[in-house]
Amino acid sequence: MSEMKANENSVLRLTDITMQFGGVVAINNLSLEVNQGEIVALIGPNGAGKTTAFNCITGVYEPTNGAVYFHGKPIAVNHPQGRMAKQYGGINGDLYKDRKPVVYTPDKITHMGIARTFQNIRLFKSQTAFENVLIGTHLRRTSNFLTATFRLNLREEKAMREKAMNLLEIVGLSDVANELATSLPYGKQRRLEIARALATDPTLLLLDEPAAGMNPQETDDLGEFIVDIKNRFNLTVFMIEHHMNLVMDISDRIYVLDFGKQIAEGTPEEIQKNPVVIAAYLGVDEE
Amino acid sequence: MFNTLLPYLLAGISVGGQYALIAVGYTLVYGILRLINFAHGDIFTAAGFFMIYLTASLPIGISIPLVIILTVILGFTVERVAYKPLRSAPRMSIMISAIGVSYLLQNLMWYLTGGLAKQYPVLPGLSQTIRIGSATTKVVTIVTPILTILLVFALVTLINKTKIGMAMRAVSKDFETSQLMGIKINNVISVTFIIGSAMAAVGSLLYFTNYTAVTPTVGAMPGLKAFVAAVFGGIGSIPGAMIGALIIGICENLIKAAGWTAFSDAFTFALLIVVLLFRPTGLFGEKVTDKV
Amino acid sequence: MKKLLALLLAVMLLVPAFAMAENVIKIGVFEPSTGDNGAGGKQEILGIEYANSLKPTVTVGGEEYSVELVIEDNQSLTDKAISAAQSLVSKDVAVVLGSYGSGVSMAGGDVFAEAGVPAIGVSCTNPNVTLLCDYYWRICFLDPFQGTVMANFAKELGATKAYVLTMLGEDYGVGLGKYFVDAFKGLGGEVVEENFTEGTSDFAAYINNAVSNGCDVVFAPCATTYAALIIDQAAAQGVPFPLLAGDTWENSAILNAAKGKDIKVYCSTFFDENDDAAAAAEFVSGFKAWLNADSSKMTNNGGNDIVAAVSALGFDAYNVALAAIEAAGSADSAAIAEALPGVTYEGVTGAIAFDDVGDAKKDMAYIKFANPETGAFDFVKTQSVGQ
Amino acid sequence: MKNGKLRLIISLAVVALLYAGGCLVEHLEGTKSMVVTVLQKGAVYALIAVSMNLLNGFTGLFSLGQAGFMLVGAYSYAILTIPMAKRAAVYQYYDGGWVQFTVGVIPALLVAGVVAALFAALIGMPVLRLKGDYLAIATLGFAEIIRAIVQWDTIGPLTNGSNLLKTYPTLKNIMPGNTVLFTFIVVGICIGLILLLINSTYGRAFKAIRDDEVAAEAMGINLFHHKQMAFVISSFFAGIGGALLAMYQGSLQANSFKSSMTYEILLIVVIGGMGSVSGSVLASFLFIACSEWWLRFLDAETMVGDFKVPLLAPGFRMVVFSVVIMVVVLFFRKGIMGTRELWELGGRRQAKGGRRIK
Repeated sequence: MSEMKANENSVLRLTDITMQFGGVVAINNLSLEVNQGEIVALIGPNGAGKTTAFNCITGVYEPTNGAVYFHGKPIAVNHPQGRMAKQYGGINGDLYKDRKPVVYTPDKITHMGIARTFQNIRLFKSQTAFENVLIGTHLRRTSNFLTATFRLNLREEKAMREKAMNLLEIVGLSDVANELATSLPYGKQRRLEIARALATDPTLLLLDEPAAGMNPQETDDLGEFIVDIKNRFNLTVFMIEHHMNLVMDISDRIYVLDFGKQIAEGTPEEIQKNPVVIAAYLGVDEE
Repeated sequence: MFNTLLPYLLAGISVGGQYALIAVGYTLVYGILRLINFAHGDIFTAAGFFMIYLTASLPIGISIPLVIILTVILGFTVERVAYKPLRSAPRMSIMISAIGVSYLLQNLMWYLTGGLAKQYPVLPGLSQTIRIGSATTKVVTIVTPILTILLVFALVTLINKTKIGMAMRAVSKDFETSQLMGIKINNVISVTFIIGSAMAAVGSLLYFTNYTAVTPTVGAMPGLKAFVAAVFGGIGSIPGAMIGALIIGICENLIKAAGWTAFSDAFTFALLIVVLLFRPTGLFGEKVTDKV
Repeated sequence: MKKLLALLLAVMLLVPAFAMAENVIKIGVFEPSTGDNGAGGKQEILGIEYANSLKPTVTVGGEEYSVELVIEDNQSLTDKAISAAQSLVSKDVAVVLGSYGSGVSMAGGDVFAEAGVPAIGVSCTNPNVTLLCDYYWRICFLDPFQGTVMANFAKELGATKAYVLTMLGEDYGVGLGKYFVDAFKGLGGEVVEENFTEGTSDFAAYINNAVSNGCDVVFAPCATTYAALIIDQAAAQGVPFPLLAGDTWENSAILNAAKGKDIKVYCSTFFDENDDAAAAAEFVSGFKAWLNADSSKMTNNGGNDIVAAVSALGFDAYNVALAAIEAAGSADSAAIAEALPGVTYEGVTGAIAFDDVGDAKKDMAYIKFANPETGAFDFVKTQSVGQ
Repeated sequence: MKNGKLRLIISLAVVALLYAGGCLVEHLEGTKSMVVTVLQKGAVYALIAVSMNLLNGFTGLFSLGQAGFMLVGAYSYAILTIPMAKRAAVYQYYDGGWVQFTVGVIPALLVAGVVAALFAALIGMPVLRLKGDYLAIATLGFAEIIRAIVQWDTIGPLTNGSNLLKTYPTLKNIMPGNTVLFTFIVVGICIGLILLLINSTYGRAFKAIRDDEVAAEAMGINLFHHKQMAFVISSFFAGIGGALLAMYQGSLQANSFKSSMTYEILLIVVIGGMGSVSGSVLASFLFIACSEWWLRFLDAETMVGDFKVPLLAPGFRMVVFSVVIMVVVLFFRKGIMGTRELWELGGRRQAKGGRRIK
């Protein structure tokens, strides 16, 4: 599957991704694709490997095997090496043998245009909401530390501040701009994380359980909000989510993961009807 | 060639054994609290002073157990006063507290002893000189490695076979979960400090028998080296700490033999940095993957 | 709370902390009473205190001033010495005595020079103490002299290959060691040099090196703390050759270390308590009586009443200072500094007169032997360079 | 915004007033006064503490290498500025040494910073990949290695081995009678630059790394690059601080730059508040004033009439001092200022937070 014809619209493509920690195979041979302008959801029971998949995409983890492409460009390629070659527990371990491993650090990947939020909110806790977003603009700077120290970048600094304020307004947090980020209520913290991610000028937004801990009303608002920013910033959205209503409402397609393996893929309607999913995932969840 | 190196080797093995006894305290505490107990070297020094003041009025046979008891009390108190209140604080705070305690102990000892070097008492049996091949040395040089191995063996048994040992292993694997499992964390930590301090007290008996001047800052360097030994051996591993300490003791003396005295201390740190960069888990440490 | 604190801070910074009583002249005593050289420093202070007890007043311009000693501990460390010197200067001392140890004297010298306070070096033997400081004078001999003396003496003992051991970072030892090496090589001897780092406590390997290199004398000028360990090790290894050192080794710590052991320890020093000159004899008997009258002084002297050379030097330094104050006819530092070069004084350690650099013209050292049986220093001989 | 500007003006005015006060004290009290000493040394330590705070407090890197970089700076300065005429005497064991030229004080100060920064860049490359306490112990180790190298006899002609360096221009040589002003100006410029950096986009990135490395990296902040930058800049100023310390002391010896010096500076930073520049400055002056001046009486055996005051003996000062420090470390963990600055005290709490963390 690795060298299939490139899909013009493909923003993110994972091929044969396996992530193994010691003897534990967290993801086994996962392949998926997210196309331009789509909202794609990744669902599955707890411990299915969803966040691990995000971490493989954003460079936090180096996948054990497989490749990740972003706009057709490989951003992670690996095959089992060294000690891992012996204890490799996934499949397709030899597909990428001849490929040169590609590794990027998370900041490089963010530079390319993938921004993310975190499942367990990771805001900068000593900073205000405004400063949190402002930090997100840092990576597109043109100033170096000298020009910044000597304030030769005033125009850029002003633009950064305007952009941050603007984003806060869009996510509806301009009134709490000077509040300490961690003092905000949960729902606002989640929105702040999204605003911060948007500040990095992404083309692909990864949302890790954006609705976790929200009440139904907030969840509904969030759905609208995600669609809204997707359109406004011309984004592609890939999200992990447990709230099925939200997932079914806004997703174009859904991937289902269980025990590290992809068990289904399709539109919300298809997934809802899929017996495998119902058995493995919904069934379990309902119990 | 061998004859010139022999005294250095002997000195290395003996000082290495003494470092090992200090290193046990570091490795245990780090294993459980993830804390570099900077005050450990000063507790070692304090044990030296206890001995000096006790033997001034008491026979050696009574002084030695008293020294160990007093050192244990000191180590225990330090933990309760300076580390326990910071259990939930960021790790940096605890480390700063450790540095503060070290500063306090050094200044306190300076004040109480008048800042002058004190002469360590002569321990019958240990202080005699003997000849080994072409080298002359003290009995303690021979006793140290044997005693060290015995104590380390006993400690490993304790940790592997007893209930408290099991608790210690559990706490070092996962602090929070073991707390949930009903392990009394504070007791385990106290036991850790007690064992570490007792080992340091024994180490000080051996160390100062060889090098008889005790000053308030004398423990700082051996303390740091022992920590390096613990890292080198793989932090958390007791046999590792011992082997690391022996290697460091021998290397540093061989460097002196090569005429690079000025770098004998620097070597230890260079070794530390090399180990941290290329094998952060040390010789015998277990590999840990970070969770994000 | 914080504002209060800030206010307090401001007030304390601005309030000058001195009060001057009338007709008191302060003499600063800049000595280590803790650290590596604490033992020697204490003995030097005792000599100064004894001199002060004999002559507690000085007449300046017809008026009698009482002399107050201001003692500051420089902890044998060059960085602490700067604080101690500043503390003395801020207490408005007219003249400073000290220190035992050259490094601290050199470090403090700059502070004294800056404040214009003359300092009289008591037993700091490194040439740079006076050479690099215009406000430092000195009443003892210098290391080039002392090093040469000991090299000559080593030669006389029949040594051909010397092992020189000094501590890194100690100006006194490193300097004296170099001069010894130069002189000993000049006499056709061979030299093996090594140094140890501060805090070293294991000298087994060093002594072993001396043996294995076939050296027949050890010269180890260093602080008494290390000296005791070196002697201990040398005795433990049963070295057949003598250990030599400079003035610091004339200390009861050395006697204790050597006592009852089969070891030959020699040192050079400034003074001998069995000197039969009248002034010296009077000083020795008076000082012993003074020590014996007070147990705490006895403790500071190392627990016995052996008169250390540095005590004698301290005694002389105090009297030189008084002579300078009298000669200046003023309690003012600047006047004293001006009068000092011209001062001559007949001290218990010999005649004292300064040369251009500010050093006393002394050309005789006493060589002593630490007798392991009696636990006392035996006078061996006096030695000059010319011999 | 207006409020901020007003506060800035007030702060600047206060700083100017403090400067004037400092100079005035020197003229009123004379150079002998302990106040002058405290002002000089306090200012030097303030710079060093702020430079350490930049690393430990603002970037969250627990580095214990400050004494090493100060040593490098101090030696660079001294080696370059010892007058030719005095070199033979200073390098008495090394035939006058290798360096046979001198440079001016200000260029030498800059070189001191640059050399320290170069060392930091070299050391940072391997060491900054380490985390937390491993970083601390590795930097501590490097500082010790630097000290050993400087004392190495083979490069004695450069560093004078383990012997004292002296006769280089000290504070009093540069602006006679205005030593405090000179120190304040140099330190003020340096701290000012650090403040500007901290409040720039780079400073925000440093704070982001401190707060959450994973999130910072996910925001596109190159961890290594920024840590290295903070490390090098901090060392640059530590080098200048070391050079100023040398100027203040008048003599210099590698032996005094031990890890205990780093610990003292760390404790100053903690007392002032990790992440507060003004806290570090305040704490430096307090620390120096206490240790050099106010608490000195604790070291003197004092008689009140015939009664000997108990406890007072050499060393007691440091005991009291370290007890106070432990109390701060244990019970006032945020130090004097927490993460706030002096000029924010009057402002709205949430402007900077610190207090509101649960």
